[in-house]
Amino acid sequence: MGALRQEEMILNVGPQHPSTHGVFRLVVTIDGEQIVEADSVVGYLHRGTEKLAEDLQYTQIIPYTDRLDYLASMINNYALVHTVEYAMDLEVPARAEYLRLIVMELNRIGSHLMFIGAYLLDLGAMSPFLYAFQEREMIVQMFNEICGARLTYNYMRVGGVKWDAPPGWLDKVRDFVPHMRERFKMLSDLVSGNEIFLNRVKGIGVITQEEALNYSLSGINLRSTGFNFDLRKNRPYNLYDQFDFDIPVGSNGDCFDRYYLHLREMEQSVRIVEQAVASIPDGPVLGKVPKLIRVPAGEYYTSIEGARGELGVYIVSDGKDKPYRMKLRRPSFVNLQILRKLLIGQSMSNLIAILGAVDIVLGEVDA
Amino acid sequence: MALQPFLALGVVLFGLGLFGALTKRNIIIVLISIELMLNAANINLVAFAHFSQPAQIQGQVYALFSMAIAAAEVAVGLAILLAFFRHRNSADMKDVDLMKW
Amino acid sequence: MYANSFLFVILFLILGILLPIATVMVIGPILRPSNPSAAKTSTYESGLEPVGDARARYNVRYYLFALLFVAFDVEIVFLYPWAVEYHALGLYGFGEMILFIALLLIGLIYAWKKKVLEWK
Amino acid sequence: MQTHAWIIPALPLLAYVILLIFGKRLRETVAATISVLAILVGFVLAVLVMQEVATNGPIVATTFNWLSFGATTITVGFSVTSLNALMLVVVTLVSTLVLLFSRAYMHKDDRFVRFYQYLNLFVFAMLGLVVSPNTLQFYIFWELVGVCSYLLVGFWYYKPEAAAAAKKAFIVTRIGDVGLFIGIILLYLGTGTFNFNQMFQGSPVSAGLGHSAAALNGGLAMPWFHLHGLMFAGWHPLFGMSPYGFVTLCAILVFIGAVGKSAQFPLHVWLPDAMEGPTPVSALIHAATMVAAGVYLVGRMYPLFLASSGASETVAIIGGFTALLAASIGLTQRDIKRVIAYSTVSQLGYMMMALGVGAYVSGFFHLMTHAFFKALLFLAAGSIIHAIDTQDLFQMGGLRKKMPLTHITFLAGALALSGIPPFAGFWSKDDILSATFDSGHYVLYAMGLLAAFFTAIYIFRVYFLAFGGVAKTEKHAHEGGLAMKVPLIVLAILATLAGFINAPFWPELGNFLQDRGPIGYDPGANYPLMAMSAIVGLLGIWVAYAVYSKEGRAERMATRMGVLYKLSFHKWYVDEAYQFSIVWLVMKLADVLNFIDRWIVDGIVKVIGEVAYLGGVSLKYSNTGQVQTYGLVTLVGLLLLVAAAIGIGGVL
Amino acid sequence: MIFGIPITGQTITYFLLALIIMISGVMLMSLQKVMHMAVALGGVFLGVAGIFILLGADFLGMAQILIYAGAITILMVFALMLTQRGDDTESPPANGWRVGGALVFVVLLCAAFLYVLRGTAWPVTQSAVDPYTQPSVVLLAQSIFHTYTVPFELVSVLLTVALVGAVVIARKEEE
Amino acid sequence: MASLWGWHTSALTGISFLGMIIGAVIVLLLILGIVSYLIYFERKVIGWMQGRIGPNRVGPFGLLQSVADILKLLIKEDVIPTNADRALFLLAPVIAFVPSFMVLAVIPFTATHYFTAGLNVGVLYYIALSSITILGIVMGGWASNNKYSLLGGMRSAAQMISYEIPLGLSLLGVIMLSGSLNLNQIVAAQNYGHVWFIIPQIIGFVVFVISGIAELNRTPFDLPEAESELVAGYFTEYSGFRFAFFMLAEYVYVFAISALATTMFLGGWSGPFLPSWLWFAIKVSACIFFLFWVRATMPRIRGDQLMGFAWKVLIPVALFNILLTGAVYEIHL
Repeated sequence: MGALRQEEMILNVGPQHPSTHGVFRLVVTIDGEQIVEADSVVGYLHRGTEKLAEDLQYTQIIPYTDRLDYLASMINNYALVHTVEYAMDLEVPARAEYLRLIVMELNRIGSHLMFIGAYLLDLGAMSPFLYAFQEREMIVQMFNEICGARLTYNYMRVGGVKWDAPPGWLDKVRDFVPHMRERFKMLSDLVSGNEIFLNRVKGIGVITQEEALNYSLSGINLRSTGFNFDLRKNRPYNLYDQFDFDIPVGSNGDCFDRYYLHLREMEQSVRIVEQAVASIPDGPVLGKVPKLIRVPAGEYYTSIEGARGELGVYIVSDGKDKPYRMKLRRPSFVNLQILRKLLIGQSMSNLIAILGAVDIVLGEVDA
Repeated sequence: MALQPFLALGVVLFGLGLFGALTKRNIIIVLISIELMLNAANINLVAFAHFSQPAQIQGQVYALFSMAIAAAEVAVGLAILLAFFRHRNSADMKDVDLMKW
Repeated sequence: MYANSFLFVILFLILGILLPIATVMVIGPILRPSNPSAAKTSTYESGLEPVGDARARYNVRYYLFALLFVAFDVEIVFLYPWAVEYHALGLYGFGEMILFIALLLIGLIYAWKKKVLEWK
Repeated sequence: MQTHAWIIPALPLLAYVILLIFGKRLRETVAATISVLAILVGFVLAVLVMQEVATNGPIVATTFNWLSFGATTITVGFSVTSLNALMLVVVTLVSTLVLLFSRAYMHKDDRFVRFYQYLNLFVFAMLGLVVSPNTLQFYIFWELVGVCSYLLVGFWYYKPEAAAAAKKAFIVTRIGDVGLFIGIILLYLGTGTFNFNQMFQGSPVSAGLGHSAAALNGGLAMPWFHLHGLMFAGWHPLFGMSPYGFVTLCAILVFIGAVGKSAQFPLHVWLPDAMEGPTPVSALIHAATMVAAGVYLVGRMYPLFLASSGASETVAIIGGFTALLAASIGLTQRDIKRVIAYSTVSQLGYMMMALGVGAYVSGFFHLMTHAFFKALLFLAAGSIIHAIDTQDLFQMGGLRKKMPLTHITFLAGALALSGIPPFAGFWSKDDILSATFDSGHYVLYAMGLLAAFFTAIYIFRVYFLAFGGVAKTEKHAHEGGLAMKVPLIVLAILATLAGFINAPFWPELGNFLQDRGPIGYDPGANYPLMAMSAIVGLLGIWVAYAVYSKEGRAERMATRMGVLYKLSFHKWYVDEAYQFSIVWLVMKLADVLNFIDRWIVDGIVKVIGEVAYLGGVSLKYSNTGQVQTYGLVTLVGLLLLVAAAIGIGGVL
Repeated sequence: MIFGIPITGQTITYFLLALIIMISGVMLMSLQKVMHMAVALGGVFLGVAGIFILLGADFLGMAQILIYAGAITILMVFALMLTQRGDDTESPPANGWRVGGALVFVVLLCAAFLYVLRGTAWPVTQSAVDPYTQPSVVLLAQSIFHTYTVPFELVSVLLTVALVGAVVIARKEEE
Repeated sequence: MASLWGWHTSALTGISFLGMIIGAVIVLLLILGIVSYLIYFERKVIGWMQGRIGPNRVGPFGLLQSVADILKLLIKEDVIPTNADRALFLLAPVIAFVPSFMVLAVIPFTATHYFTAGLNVGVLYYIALSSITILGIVMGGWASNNKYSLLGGMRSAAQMISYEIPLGLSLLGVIMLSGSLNLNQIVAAQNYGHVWFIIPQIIGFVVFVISGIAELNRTPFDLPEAESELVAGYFTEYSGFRFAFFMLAEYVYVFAISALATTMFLGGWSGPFLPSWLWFAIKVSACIFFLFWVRATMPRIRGDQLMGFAWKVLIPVALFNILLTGAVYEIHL
């Protein structure tokens, strides 16, 4: 008679699969269309950033951070320089802080736009992806003007930023704000009310607040459960305490909330940018920093609100110009851990909705 | 054309189906074979309908009903097979030797 | 001639079969290279060696939908002549069909209640 | 309206189906309302049908083909004749009232809904029987009526008497049914048809029965009879009998069926026992449905009886004898329902007698009036039983004050039954007696008159025992609810007034039933005879008053009568006679057969069985359960058959 | 005229269809993989549909395609997928004598039928291609909905019962 | 020329048989051209809707893009996976394609039915033939021996069989109104009645459109090919021209279902002033454009919702439509 066959089937989703946004491998065991086990395998994009950093001077590490969350490189840059500045207790010029804030929030918008586009694409809608890309293109173009790169910016430096904004750049940003507001409305009209979309995301992949905390989620994944936690407010850095903005929170912790928070958060970012552009002072963009940066011996950790959650940098220094050990808290990696819990018992089509909404970037996961 | 060739075709198809029903191991194939036999009968019905003088539609009507019955038969037959398979983990005629399982 | 219509249909059938044969089997081999390798001809599974056989047993749900389909297909076959002749059948035919549909709907509702229509 | 007459039987069927589907989930009121409404609507339709028949005449039967074999096509359908129309009205009217009455009578019975199911089915069967256009369909409904009576009589099956009575009713009527069935088959062989229409086509009286409009015009085109010469169309010597003999045979066989159903001597024994059923059932069986079916059968087949004087004489004599016999038994029974039951037997005897002497109209007139007053009497009796919970006459008494409505209505029924002018029974019974006298059956007339005298005595015996005197039980008697009262009142009115529909000075019913020409005798008004029967009735009442209004006189009377009393009280020992003759014989025969069956037949069978068993044991091991192997063996068998068929050159 | 058979479009079509049916049928009986058999089954059904059309029953032919080639084949395939094991080839027969016996007897039976077929005097008709004055759909409808009302309703009863029964049987495990 | 197209009215002769062949070949060539430019059209339309340009490199306005694509597919290596069931793998695209082409035989393209087989069972012919494609798809999925393919094939089949029922039922109203299954006569009935059946049969039309899109496996019902889940569904393992035939079948169906919608609901080739074929082309283009438009707009519906939608919503609605049509017909006449 032969061995009894299970009705279950093991299916590799990834590493080469259209919906994993990179080289992420998910080994799912399905019974019919129902997932009974989901095992995520990471590391296909591992470059050993943390190890490499031990042999690099601090300024040299900055380009490597670009490649973590490659959708929000500015924020990654800032996380590193912020820790170093904190360790060295450096004063950063005001204009530099303003510029940093503007590019970070713009980058957040770009990243979220990318999320919305890609998420909708996962769910089978083509057009929102391309619409989202139009604005993202504008942002990328502005970054290109300010730092000469479209993806890996390498813009920030310990003690400031590399270049001042070119002439007219700030006006562009100023003009961008009302334009962006208009587009929010359009995106909202196009997607948020679509019955098919709502059916696919409402009530799917629900995370409870308790689970979120137990899994130490952060960012939108945490806030979607109704837990108001945002480092920009809770542990202000940069100039965030000087601006007026809200932290939108969800209530159901489902995929729709996560989608919707991305949209709402962009609106807040636009608000911050608007205020920052209006009040940006003149002055130098790089403070007085020694040529060779040496962090005093000791352990330092700071974290900021990245595009996907709490992005922390932990530096152990022995006082040399290179970190003795550097550790990155990558929000995508942490957030990913709840995936198995969310997936089990779901259907294959929900897999995509859930995986997409957890919003990971493989560069950050694998580091 | 005459009636006989069609009837002959029916006989051959019936024979094929009968052979399959008697020898095949897989229950599904046995069901398929029974379908062949039903089809053979349908050919005859339609052929008679066509060649009777004057042409009668009744043969076609019967063939249509026979199709409906075949559909019901297959549906239930396969359902029974599934139940059988679930209990015995086999779809082999050889294992169908009890009235109850 | 009515029978000629079917001949026309048969022509379509022949052309429909000829086209793939002509392109894939005649023109194709002339134009395209053929150097298969183990890597090329391996089964795609997101870049990995497949785990287990693809031809696993499937959920019974597929079968149940096919079952419903067969029943309703037969219904369609009976509905079409009815619709064609409806203008002549009148109220009697209407009643007949209501009964017919109602009975099948019972089956559908049964399946509905039994949650056959839920695709988990 | 006539073309929609099929709706009338369909309605109770519909009610039956509804009750069947919803069963116990229905509340009592709902079930009763559905049933009563269904039949009430049927009654309204029946009245419309009757009115239309009265104005336009009946239609030809509407039939659909059911089965075809050979040249014969069996049809189903319905037909409306004036007789049918009358029956429809009577049946639906009485049934409506009885069903309404049952609402109160059966209240809180565990199987209330079931009871209504049966009632509906019963009414359906009866109505279906009435509208049947052919003998076969008639027979089907006839049997259905029998089944329903079985179910209803045995409704309280946990009472052993009820179960026995149900069985008895079923088996005794079955004896008659066998006769009827043979008769139907013989008639089919003789005439080649089951249809009433065609069967009596060309019969001089068929037109009057509304069998066929064509027959009226075509006259003797396809004569079944040659005038009175009795020739079958397409007759071929059958059983070596003369046509007259054949017709007589058929008529007698048909009559046997009627005897069974209508409880005529000697098959009358089931009816009084059927009292074990709930009283509304008794009312229904006695008044409108089951027993009337026998009379209706004779009426429907009337050309047959007219064609054979021998058969009609038989009918008349059996009827007359039954009337007298049953009346005499009724004199002494202690059970109120039993008295009324014997009264029914007796009155049915009258009807049969009327039909036998050729008084077609009188017979059905009496059927109608009897339906009303008999239903009334039963329902009144039911009311009494419902109130004081006993059926024994000698336990009753003094109910006049306690149940005034029941008293009044019962009195109306009793007067009608006794034939006191101007109550309904007077006109119809007098009609019958006159017809008997006029047709020269003087002995029968005398028996009828004597029976009428007895009738008055026994019914007023009941009246005085129940309503007169003082109460003998502690029970607090009281009137039933509205559902009980309404039927009583309606029926009382009918029992009082219905007779005028065929009074000598206003023979509406006669005209209606004979709208296609006269059938049999229709005696004119014979005032001396009318006076005679009225006097006899009054005399009977006086006797009853004299004997039963005072305590003790009855016992003295009984002892004085001696043997006669015993005979009457023991129902002329008919049951016992059956017990000692037929039953004994059958038992002995059964013993013999039992022996043969057990030792000879069974012995052979057992030997064969053993052989087969041993064969089976030895073959068991070839049964692997492999269906395909079986299929292959079957195929071989088929092949052999086909080869054999080819060998003998085809099987068709 | 070949072998006494006139060569007309009809006869050619007949022979082609008969060929398709027989080849598919024989393949059905001889193929190893069950799924291949399902495809061969489709071939038989389509061929029979062609025969129907040749016999002037075009509606029936379409119904044959829809119900048999479309629905029932799919149902079979689904059932195969539900019960398959491994590559799912048809196992060799359980006992050889049965196959041989079946072959012999089936051939004999067919021979007997064909013998009867030859020996019977069938009504000789040279029917036109269009035997019906109206489209066969209309004739069918008139026949079904007037004469065969009760069988027609029974079809729906049958389907409902089959549906319910099959659902009950097939779903048992999930409760 | 009359005798060339004489096969409709008279017995077959050599010349009319030639006409028949010419007609069929014309339809084939036409359909190949149409499908090529359908894809181009789709890319352009969706491009415009998404603020892109669409293909514009090969030839003027990118018009030769499809030609380039076809050539590319033609010269691509024919890869047959080792684990695949070779026979069925080769057969499946043919099984899927042939019916898609055959259904066109009954579509009345013009007022003169040169290219149309006026079958008396035309509508049923369409439905019956198109159901065979399902078999091809399942076979393709099964033969590939790939999990995505098999899952896609099964899903595809389940979806197509589910939506075939409402598709068939939605056409019943039209058949009741026209009293014929012959597509020519259905067009004639709309001409004669001066009303397109979309007006009395609006419910049927809506059901038809929805189930038609589902039958096509197009957005928002494109689950079987949901690239985010199942990569490419049942034709994951297919490449080169075998893949092309699956694609071809799909796009021929896009054309065919639009043609069917035009014929059944939009008055077919009828219309004033312009030649009939042009009217037909215009209406079909409008239908096709609508399909593209939907694709550019909608996200994908989920599997359970999809199946439930067919059985719980569309079929009851379609049945209701039949009863409504019947009742209105009874009252009206």
